[in-house]
Amino acid sequence: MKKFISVLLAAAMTATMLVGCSAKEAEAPATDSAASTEAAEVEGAAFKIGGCGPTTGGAAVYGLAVQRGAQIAVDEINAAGGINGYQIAYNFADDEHDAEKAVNAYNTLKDWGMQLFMGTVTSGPCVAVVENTNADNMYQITPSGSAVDCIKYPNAFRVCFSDPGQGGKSAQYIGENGIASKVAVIYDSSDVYSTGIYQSFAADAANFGVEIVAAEAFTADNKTDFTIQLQKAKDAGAELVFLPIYYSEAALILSQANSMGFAPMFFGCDGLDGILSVEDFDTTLAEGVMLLTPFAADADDEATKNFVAAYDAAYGETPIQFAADAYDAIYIIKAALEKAGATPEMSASEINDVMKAAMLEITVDGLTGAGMTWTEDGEVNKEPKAVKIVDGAYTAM
Amino acid sequence: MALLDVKNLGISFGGLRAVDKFEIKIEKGQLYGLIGPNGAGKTTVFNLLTGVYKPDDGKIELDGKNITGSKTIDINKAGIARTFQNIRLFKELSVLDNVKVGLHNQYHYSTIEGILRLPRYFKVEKEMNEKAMELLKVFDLDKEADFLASNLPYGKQRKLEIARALATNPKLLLLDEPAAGMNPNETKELMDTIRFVRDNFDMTILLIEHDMKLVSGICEELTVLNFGQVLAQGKTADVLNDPEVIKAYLGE
Amino acid sequence: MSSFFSYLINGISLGSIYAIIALGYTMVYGIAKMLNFAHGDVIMVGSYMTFLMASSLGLPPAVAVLVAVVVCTVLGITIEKIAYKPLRKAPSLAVLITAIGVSYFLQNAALLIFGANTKMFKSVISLPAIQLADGSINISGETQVTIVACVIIMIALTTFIKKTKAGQAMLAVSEDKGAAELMGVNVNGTISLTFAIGSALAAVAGVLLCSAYPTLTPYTGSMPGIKAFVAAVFGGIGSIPGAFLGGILLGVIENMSKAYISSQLSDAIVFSVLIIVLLVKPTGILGKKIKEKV
Amino acid sequence: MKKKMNLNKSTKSTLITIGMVVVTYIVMMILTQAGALSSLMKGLLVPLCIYAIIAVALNLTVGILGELSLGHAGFMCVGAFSSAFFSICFKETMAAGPRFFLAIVIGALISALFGLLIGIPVLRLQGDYLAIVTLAFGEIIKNIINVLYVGRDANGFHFSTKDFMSLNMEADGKILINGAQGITGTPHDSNFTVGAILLVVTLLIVLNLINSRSGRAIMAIRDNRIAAESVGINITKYKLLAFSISAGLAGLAGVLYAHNLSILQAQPKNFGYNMSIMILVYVVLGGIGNIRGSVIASVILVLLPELMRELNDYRMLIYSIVLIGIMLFNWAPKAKLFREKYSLKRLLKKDN
Repeated sequence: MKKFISVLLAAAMTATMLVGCSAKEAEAPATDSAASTEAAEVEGAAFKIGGCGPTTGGAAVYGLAVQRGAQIAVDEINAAGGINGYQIAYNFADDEHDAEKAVNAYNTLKDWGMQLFMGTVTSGPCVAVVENTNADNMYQITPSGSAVDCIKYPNAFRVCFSDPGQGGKSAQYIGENGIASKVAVIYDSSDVYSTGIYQSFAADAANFGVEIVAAEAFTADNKTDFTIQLQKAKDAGAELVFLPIYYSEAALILSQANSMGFAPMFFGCDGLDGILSVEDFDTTLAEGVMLLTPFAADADDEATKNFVAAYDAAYGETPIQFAADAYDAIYIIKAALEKAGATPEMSASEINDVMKAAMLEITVDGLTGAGMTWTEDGEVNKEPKAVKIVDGAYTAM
Repeated sequence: MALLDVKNLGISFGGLRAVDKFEIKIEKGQLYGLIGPNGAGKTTVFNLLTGVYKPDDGKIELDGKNITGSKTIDINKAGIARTFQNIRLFKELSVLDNVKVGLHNQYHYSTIEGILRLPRYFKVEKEMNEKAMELLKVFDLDKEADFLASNLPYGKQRKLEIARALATNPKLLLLDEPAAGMNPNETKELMDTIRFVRDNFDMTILLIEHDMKLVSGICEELTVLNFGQVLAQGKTADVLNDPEVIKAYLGE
Repeated sequence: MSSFFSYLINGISLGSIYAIIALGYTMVYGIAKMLNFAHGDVIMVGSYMTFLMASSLGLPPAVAVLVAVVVCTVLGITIEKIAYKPLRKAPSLAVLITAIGVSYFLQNAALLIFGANTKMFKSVISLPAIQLADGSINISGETQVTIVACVIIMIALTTFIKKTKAGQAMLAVSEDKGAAELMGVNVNGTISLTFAIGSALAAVAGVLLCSAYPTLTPYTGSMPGIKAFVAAVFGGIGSIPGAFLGGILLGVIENMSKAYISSQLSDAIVFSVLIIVLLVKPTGILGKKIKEKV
Repeated sequence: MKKKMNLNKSTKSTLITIGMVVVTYIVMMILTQAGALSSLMKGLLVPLCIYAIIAVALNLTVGILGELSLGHAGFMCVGAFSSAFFSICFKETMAAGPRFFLAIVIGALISALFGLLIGIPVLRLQGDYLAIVTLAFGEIIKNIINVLYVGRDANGFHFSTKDFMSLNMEADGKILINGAQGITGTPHDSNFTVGAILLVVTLLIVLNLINSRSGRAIMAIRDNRIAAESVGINITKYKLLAFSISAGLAGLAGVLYAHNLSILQAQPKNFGYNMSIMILVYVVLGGIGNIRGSVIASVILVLLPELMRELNDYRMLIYSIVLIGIMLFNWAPKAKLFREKYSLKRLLKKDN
């Protein structure tokens, strides 16, 4: 009996909370990042764009960046008159960086009436969701899902580089520019992005005269102490350490390398972007770090400056590359919708059919690349910029 | 030949010799008492007989079969069942199921048959239920068959333990303080039940007890244990009048 | 050879942090007989407090650490009062689930308050590194302080329990709550005190953890928390020297397996060693053998 | 008379539990046909079956066997990976129906085997020590799968624990398990019908086991190990039996999971100790040893965070508060008094 009551209680609590929540929603839209509520404000016909990514859990930093970066683009576009004269309704759902939750989030967005899907943020969930978008014939553009399979269907496109693209390009860059010949790699063996880049890097390294002297891994459960990996890289005589990982671990690696007196060159990919904006990070540690990235938050161009300023004003933070990818994703959707002359009255499936063609025709100048174009496989054509951190700022190489 | 023949049994815990040179012979059908002051090692003897502890030395024979150092379940299968001083029932199981667990090795069907509910399951379960109810009736527990064991009053819990032990179809039944915590009426009733069990189940019983009324009332022979050693052994009346025994009990 | 010493010292340093966290785990377990899964998240709170005080408000490190310790102590006592105390007679699994609830609560509250972005923790330790063997072995200030702090805490705690009345009360409660109460020990007070000490230790561990490995997110505490829990079991849960030994061993084994076997499989190796130890000594290295009375 | 009632009582309870699932299934199917079900609910139907199955499986260990396991996500992981591996190997060469059937059998059997192998050394431990060792096993399994690379080319299978380059495959080789990137392209064979059938099978296995000779032996061990031994119950045998059945059923849930998503990765989120703990939460909230409760609690707790999506950032925070609240309501003495005072039973009685 007692158990039964507790179960009832749980159900009742759920119910009250839902009621309480919708009541609150009716009174006043929540502030800040409660994007879904803002969606309700849009009057009349609007393109419903759904986004999806982790806003809680260990990968929340990437999901939140995408959610916010896209929000800024949406606000700008709406303020400037919308797309084809229609406003954008934007809703973002949490997937907790989990494939199953991502499918749930996608379904929630579908129930909301989503017509275009911007997501997901991380690779694993993206590979799962692309099956659903393909089955539903829903247009999908992922800002940052870099695994090859993320966009294996014709309805899916991406803003960022693919993992093999980055790994290969890094090896090529290091080799062709004669930066180093003995390279150590430290990567996250439990992460899709990191292993993806590492594998393509390792596969291509020999072709460019780069020798991998040490390949050391860490895992999501074991990423506090990197002294062993660094020590081994040091003992192997590595001139350069390649870090196909995200910046928060990289920040740790740099500071630990420094405290153990190991000073090789460091080279990373787009995941490293954001390292300079880590709060309280001693940027001298990152001096000389090279990375291939399409976006730099302190670039001088007008668009980046405006974006960074708007982001900082809204969220009090410097945007990372994920935010820029998402910002671009919304503008790419805008360009394609305009090219296709789509209207919100069209169904998601109809929109997808015209978008697939339009995507191949558009050229977009975004924060993460100029003159971006797309091929039928959904990959973006843009050049990675190699930047070097000099005096605490990204400098083009 | 004695049903239970124990020779020179001993065990030490750390430096303490808990039981030393313990000897006992129980004939088939006997009602035998094991008494002694607190801490004399009575329960330790039970634990040695049932394989909870392995003896350091000595020999235990049941019905001519050497069971020294055997595992508890093998000793149970060989024919010794017991109850516990601090009642150890299967509290979350029904009274009926407690007895049916006791019947575990008497009735067989495989786990697969049970899960698939093959005909043998129904047949054997029916037999088990009948047998268990029969046993419960002996102890006047049949009306409480569906109760949870933990919901029984104390006296009935003790009886259920005996019923469960009997369900394993033992040759020798060890009762550890069966009357502990019972009022005189309940004790008297228990004495009748023990006699009834002995007579109707053709049982040999060895019991530990502090209640002298019960001991002198039903036990035919006694062994008195003091500081882990046998102090006296023999006919109940003789032993109880032994001045050594009286001294041990009065603490002189 | 010099790399071996580097690995060893880093292992001991990491192990010392595990040990300090494990001490909190083990004390709470010994006295409240509960696995406080939220312990790791108290560490995170301690780190954020230090971060806030030192980086945002610019207070001197010592003050920042002090504030963190006070906040965590209060937090620990509050959690105990609200979430655990009403469940003292409930089955241990119910308390375990509540602890998990508290853990989720702290993580998600931190996520809302501090945001998901990684914060770079400025080390509160300004000791110079020691160079040995012509500079091939480098012992950072953080490593020195961590190891020393761990030893001091361990000694202080043992002395506290052996020499003070409150410590003796703790021992009594851990042995037998009912009997201790009959003997006039304030059981509720003692349990609160245990949580207070455990949480204060968690704050210290948080500061040391983030000084040595200076990134901070709302999930910073959870993995070290679990590792420390493993360490506590490893050494024999409920035993203070056991937690110390377990923590150090765990850190060393983790680093050695990373260094000499496989950096990918080091978690698997650490856990395998744990399993082997428990199979040989079912109550951990220094755990008391519990014999069931028949 | 009495004994007949006893048999009937347990059979009746089993039938109610099964009936509940069947009715829910029928209602959901009607709603789906009528198009009245939201995409979210449709998408959740299979996960609901998955979590109900694994909650029932864990309850067999925690509630019936009485041992705390914090590694059941590990068994789910084994079932998921072994069956997904089978399915991608035979993706082209077998029809979906028999392939999925075999995948289910393989997934369940292999994880049962893991349960047996792990159980042999581990079940000697007790209480929290057993819990931590199962947690360790779950983490080991996850860690090993994350470094496992398997590929196939004309020469057969290739294995490596380093990276996929070390597989040394021919150019035509296809990678099957790609370390942390896991298995992609698993056929989408799971659907609500299969899920519901497997849930019913799971319930039948567990409930019939409980009400059988072996089940009684298992519960006797839980209630009093020493007494169980004294009446001749083979402790090791029945502990292993319960543990491996429980592991096998967890593997079953894993099979459903693997064939419901096109990507399978062993992440902390889905197969780590956090998931094991989550399942434990379902079991404890549903009532330890209460099989029907596990099903209901898992359904509610899986739905809860999904239905709270509108709360955005506060979702998980509120979820945690609800969790603590329910535990306090269930067990705190004051709440108990309150409940007794205002319990449904009492209120109903008053009305009568």
